[in-house]
Amino acid sequence: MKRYVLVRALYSVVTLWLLVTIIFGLVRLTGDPVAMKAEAGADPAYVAQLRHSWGLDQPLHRQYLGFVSRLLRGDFGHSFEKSLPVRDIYFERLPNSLKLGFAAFLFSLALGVPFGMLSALKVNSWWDSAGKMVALLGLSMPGFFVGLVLIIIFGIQLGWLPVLGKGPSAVVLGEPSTWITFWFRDWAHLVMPAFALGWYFSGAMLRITRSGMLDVLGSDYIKLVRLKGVPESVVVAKHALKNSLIPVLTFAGLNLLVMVNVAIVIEVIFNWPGVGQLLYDALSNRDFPMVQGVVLMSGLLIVVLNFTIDVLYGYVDPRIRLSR
Amino acid sequence: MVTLAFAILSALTLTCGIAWGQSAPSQARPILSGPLAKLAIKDAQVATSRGTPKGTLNIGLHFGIDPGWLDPLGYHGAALQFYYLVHDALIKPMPQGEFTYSLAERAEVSADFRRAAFRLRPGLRFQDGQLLTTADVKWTYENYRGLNFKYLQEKLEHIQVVDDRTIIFHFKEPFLDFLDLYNGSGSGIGWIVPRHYYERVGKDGFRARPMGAGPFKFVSQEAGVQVSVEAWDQYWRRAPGVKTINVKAIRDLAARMAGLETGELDVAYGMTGKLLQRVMADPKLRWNPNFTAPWHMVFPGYNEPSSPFHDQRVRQAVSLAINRAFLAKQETQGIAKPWGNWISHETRDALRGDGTDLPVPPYDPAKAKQLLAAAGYPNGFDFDWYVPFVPYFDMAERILNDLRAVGLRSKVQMLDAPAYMAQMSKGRKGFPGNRTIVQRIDPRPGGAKELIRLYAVCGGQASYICEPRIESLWAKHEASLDVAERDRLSREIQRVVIEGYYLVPIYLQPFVHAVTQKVLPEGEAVHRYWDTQNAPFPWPWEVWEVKG
Amino acid sequence: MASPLLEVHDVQKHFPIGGSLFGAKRALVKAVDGISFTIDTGETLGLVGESGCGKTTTSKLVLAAETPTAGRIEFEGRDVAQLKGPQRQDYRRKVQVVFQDPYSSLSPRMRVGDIIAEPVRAHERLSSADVRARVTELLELVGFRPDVARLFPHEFSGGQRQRLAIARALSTNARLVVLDEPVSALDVSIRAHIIALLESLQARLAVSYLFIAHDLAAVAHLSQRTAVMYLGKLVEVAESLELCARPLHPYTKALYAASLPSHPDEAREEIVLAGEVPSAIDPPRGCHFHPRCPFAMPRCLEQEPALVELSPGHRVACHLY
Amino acid sequence: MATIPIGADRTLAAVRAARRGYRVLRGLPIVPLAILALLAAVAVLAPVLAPHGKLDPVKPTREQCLAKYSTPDCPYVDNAPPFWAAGGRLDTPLGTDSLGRDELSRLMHGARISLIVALTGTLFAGAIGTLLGVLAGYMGRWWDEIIMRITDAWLTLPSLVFAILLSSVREPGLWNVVLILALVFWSRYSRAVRGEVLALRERDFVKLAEINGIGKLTIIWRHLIPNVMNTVMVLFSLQVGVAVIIEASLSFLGFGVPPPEPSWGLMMAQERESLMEGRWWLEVFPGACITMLVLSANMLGDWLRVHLDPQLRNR
Repeated sequence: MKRYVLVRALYSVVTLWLLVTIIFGLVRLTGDPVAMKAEAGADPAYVAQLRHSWGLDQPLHRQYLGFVSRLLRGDFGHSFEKSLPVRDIYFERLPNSLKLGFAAFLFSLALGVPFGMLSALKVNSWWDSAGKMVALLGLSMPGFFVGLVLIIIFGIQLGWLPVLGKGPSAVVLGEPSTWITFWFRDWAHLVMPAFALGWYFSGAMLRITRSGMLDVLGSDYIKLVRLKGVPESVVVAKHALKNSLIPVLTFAGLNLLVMVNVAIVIEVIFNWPGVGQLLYDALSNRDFPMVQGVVLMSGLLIVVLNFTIDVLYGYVDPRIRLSR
Repeated sequence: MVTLAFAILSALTLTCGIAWGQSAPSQARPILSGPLAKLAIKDAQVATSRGTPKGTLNIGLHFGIDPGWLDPLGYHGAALQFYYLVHDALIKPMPQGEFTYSLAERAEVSADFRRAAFRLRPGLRFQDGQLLTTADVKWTYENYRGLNFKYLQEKLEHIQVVDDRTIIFHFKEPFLDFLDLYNGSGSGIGWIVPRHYYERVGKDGFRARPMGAGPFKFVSQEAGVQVSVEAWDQYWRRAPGVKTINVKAIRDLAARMAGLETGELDVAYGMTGKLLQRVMADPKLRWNPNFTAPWHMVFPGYNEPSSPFHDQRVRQAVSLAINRAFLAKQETQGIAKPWGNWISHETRDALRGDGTDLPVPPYDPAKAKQLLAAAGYPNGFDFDWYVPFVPYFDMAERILNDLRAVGLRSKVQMLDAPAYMAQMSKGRKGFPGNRTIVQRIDPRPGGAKELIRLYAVCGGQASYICEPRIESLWAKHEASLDVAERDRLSREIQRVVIEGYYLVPIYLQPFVHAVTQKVLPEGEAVHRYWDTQNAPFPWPWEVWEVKG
Repeated sequence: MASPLLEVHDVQKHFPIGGSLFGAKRALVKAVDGISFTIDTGETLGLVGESGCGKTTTSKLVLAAETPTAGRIEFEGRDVAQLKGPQRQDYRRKVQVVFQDPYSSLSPRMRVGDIIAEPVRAHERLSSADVRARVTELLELVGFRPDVARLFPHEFSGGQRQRLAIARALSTNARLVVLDEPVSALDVSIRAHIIALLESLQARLAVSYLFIAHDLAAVAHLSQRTAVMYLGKLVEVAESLELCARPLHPYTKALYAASLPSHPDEAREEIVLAGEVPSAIDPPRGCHFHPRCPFAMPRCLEQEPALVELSPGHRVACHLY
Repeated sequence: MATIPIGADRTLAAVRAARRGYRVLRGLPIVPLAILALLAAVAVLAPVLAPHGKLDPVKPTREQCLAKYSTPDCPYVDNAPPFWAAGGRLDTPLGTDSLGRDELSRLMHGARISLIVALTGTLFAGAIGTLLGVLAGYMGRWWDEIIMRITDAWLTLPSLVFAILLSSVREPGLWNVVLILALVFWSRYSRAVRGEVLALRERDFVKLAEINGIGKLTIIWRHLIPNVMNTVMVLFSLQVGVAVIIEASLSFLGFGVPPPEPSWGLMMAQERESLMEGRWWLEVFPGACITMLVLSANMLGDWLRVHLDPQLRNR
């Protein structure tokens, strides 16, 4: 087991290193950020000074080594566009993304789990088809389309919901009380983006719930419970649901991260100041350190999560340990 | 525009109780010995009654906000408006003129342009209560690392601090542009940074929580999203009218529109384009065209004889083919003004392109076809790309439609902003081949000569024009110490550029902003906030008022 | 008879296992631990043993799918390990194999004709018409109509597939075919068909077989000689009839007891094996069979018996003799 | 040796095949297939079917000009509504956009772009991913380690982020979007295919080919690739939908197909503000087209998944 964990850890490190290298290379292919900041007609001395202060005048391998060694010390560098340390900006935005992701996750649960249960209980029925349709529709409508329509209907025509960003409450790093109030305030701002994002994921939720339920309902254990004369509603509510929710919940952590990562379009549409919008801004400005930082942080989260899942599965199922 | 500004300001003087700064004895006392250059610096208005700040103003911008914009030492030519919130300069552009006294009460430049002197107002303080002295002015100059810093350092011989209020800059050679760079718009060096605070918190700390001598105290910011400031009622000129200002970055036009309609925003910028009609139709909104600069087209490869654009008749045909009136109608609901120069009417020394100095370019596709035929292209030709300024892609397509009608066919090359900027800054190499048209706009401070230096001479950073006639005129301009002769030469160059069709102007771009009813004063008088010449964004901020 | 077609000289094959990512290898599996046998042209050698005894490794060694750790395999007088380039290709052409599972040995996405022709195309430069003619010939040889060449394997039953596999094995005029339990996965009724087919093909083509099985009875029909394998070693080699009539090694006797007697009247010493095959990672000292042998003596615990020839062609490794 | 009467077997087989064929036909997802066929036909025949050009504004009549601009002559009439609304006309049945171009014609040409980009992009991704997956699974050792580590790193990059990143490397263009999709999505295939190949490698027919001295490349080409095609097909059909959305999102964010080409996502981005002005048709029609295409691709993918790959059924 120790060896297995070690090997998995080594793989994760290699993956991260590759990720770092890919990002570093790709970002540098996207063009010259100095030209963006200095505009036409900037005086050459200033441009040179900017280039120097951003470390872009060094040969590529020096930039790379410097980048990696700073990373190892937890330093992501300074944003070109936002003039502050990347880490500070990222952690300022992360709570916003998590809030949106979490709300969207709740939406996807609220939509996916009941429909998933219904379609598992009544396979090939009208409910089954309707549920599948709702889920597939969520998967098939581009997020910006859903977002735009929502804004027009609920924001402009009906005027029920605010359309701009997350509202005034924000997490202030020095003040822990704001961390709590942040989660409970300005929920009206959250409704539309969370719905638009959550709908997309409800399809996956529905599928997992449905197949989990089907597996459990078909198991000997449930047959036994039924034989014992337990009423069907209790079978479903207490035994089947409980067991089939395990995969849904294990899936949840990953899903939440994926949501944080795919939310770019939604965040742009709703002007939600999350990590996605930050990345979009950074990309549109060739803000190398910011792009590197955000992508690496999201990659790091996924790698760590994958590692954890691998190790947990390794504990649960010894065969996996031997297979690789 | 200028006369209008004065009319409104005189009205203000009566209604709001703001008095024109009167010449005090100390202000008249000279600093430098010997003959002085004639300077056109306007006096500051200082409020007689200070008033109390109230209400909140929410402003929607169409771009992300860089915390670095609150640090004048790293100025790079964008978002000057933010300095007006937290910081103050010795002299700076104000509604009454491009050069207006602010922290300084007197400025002098010797006639040989080798010395410049300033005297500060008495009793100036930073927002933390510390005194603002000439030591801060000197320190700011020495530690400035933004645009043109090298130029400013190389010209400088030494800084002489006479006393806490008096400072003299000595230059190695005549420095004619000094005030253009020191007035707060050409560089950040004129904006005074508190040395004691900056040294204590460091660069990052200062950018995260800036502090200065301006009318508003920094409260909080979310990098790229929002900046909040609060009135500092100790500001020397007056107490700000608004208690709190939130500046928000909202890139999406529809979102800004929605923000105005739902009341989440009080002012929004860049309301040009598809939603302009809605802005105009909304009785709750007031809007203003706020013309910034003319659109123009350049022909990067025209200098090569093989280029079809080498022929002046072809370039003229391009100009004739554009239906400017219809374009203005489609793009801007008809408010854009077709214009005959590539330099804005608000720029110093500029030729007006509305028929007074230069004619409004006519629309004549038949003549365009004739010219093309005469140039050897009876059936027109395909050119490689049409590269529009980001993100005005619709406009580019409309212009291409016009060009296609006379036989000039091409595709839009849609670059994103950084790519476009990068190509522009590479000069001719940025647009390889010789069959490309680039569409550009540049509202730039510093007078017409800055735009000539940039766009019309061989060495210009973004210039595709290299004509011996212009070169010789420009050389004379650079050599001259006579301001009037310089102006004359600048105007002559503009005429050569336009009459040779080296640049084809289109129309003056309306950079429309919209204001809700919450912003005072009621009615159209609200536009007085934008009276500052050549500035797309309004300043100063302390004069703004909103309904509480 | 001239020199044998295949000679296996004291061949060993050891696999390292449990090596950590960084550390040294910890243990060896001695899958094949010094065996020798020969196969003549047109002859069938049966190789019998329980699963895990090293039969499959032996077949892989013969097929040159593995290289021996020690010892030598000679084919037509040449060391197989030394074969290079065209000679090695020639060996691959002349030595073919039929696997146990007919459902796994035919690629489901290839047409029968292509499956059979694959070795031909790989080894011989023939025009496509010649290839087709060869396929037709082979299909007829194993009892199909030529037009089945267009079909896919899933349209055939297990027995039919095994015949296709045989056709494929014979497609390049193989001299030796390794039959790796070719009938154990089939219904009993089909087995006889296949065995008969193999027999007739051998008669017609003078091909040699190495017939591997875990069941003595299956082997006895086809093979002239039979070798019995236990934990990587040969314990008894004899003419099939001789072995049948007079099994000497206790293990061979036990195997006979496990399979059906070939003549119901025949009375024989019955040995029932106890326990499992010991691990090849850590085989017992002395005679590998001693923990399960009813006749084990103290000597068996200490000393490994050598394979000695008791009568002409009948060799056995047991301290009893 | 008796010849088994395979002839009789084959007549039976023909009947069986016919029955099976009928069952398959009945079980086919008719609706998504019909929609996809329709879109494909429109895409192929767009230049013939489209009533107007994709780039040029529709030439207006005198009356239209008078009605809109009060002049007898105008270059085009923009923002005309669909034919059933007031001011619409049958000539431009779905209205015109803000540049006076016919919405229907642009949608038709847009189908072309969406299908070309999504299909070729996914195809290239599938080809690269399958090849690398097979190499990793079959060649093993360093091949496996290197390819799979790269795949893992690739998979940690969220697809849209990655696509945007790639698109800022090169100037936008149709084939660049294809390239981007290929570069983003190959890792999905290589992971799945590798697993499949690991299992296949242990199958006898692969071992047999190896023993027969068949070259590695031939084994990969003749034995492995055909046998992983089921998995690849299922993945392909599911990825096409994702590719359409990514293409639309890229175009919407301004990183995709450049104007004036009528990509659906771009059309929506360009007319984003029109929705607010009540010109819903400029936003809803392209949106509906995207949704329809992706929905039918997803439905087809689901169906394929159930029918081709029982292992994937519950995922």
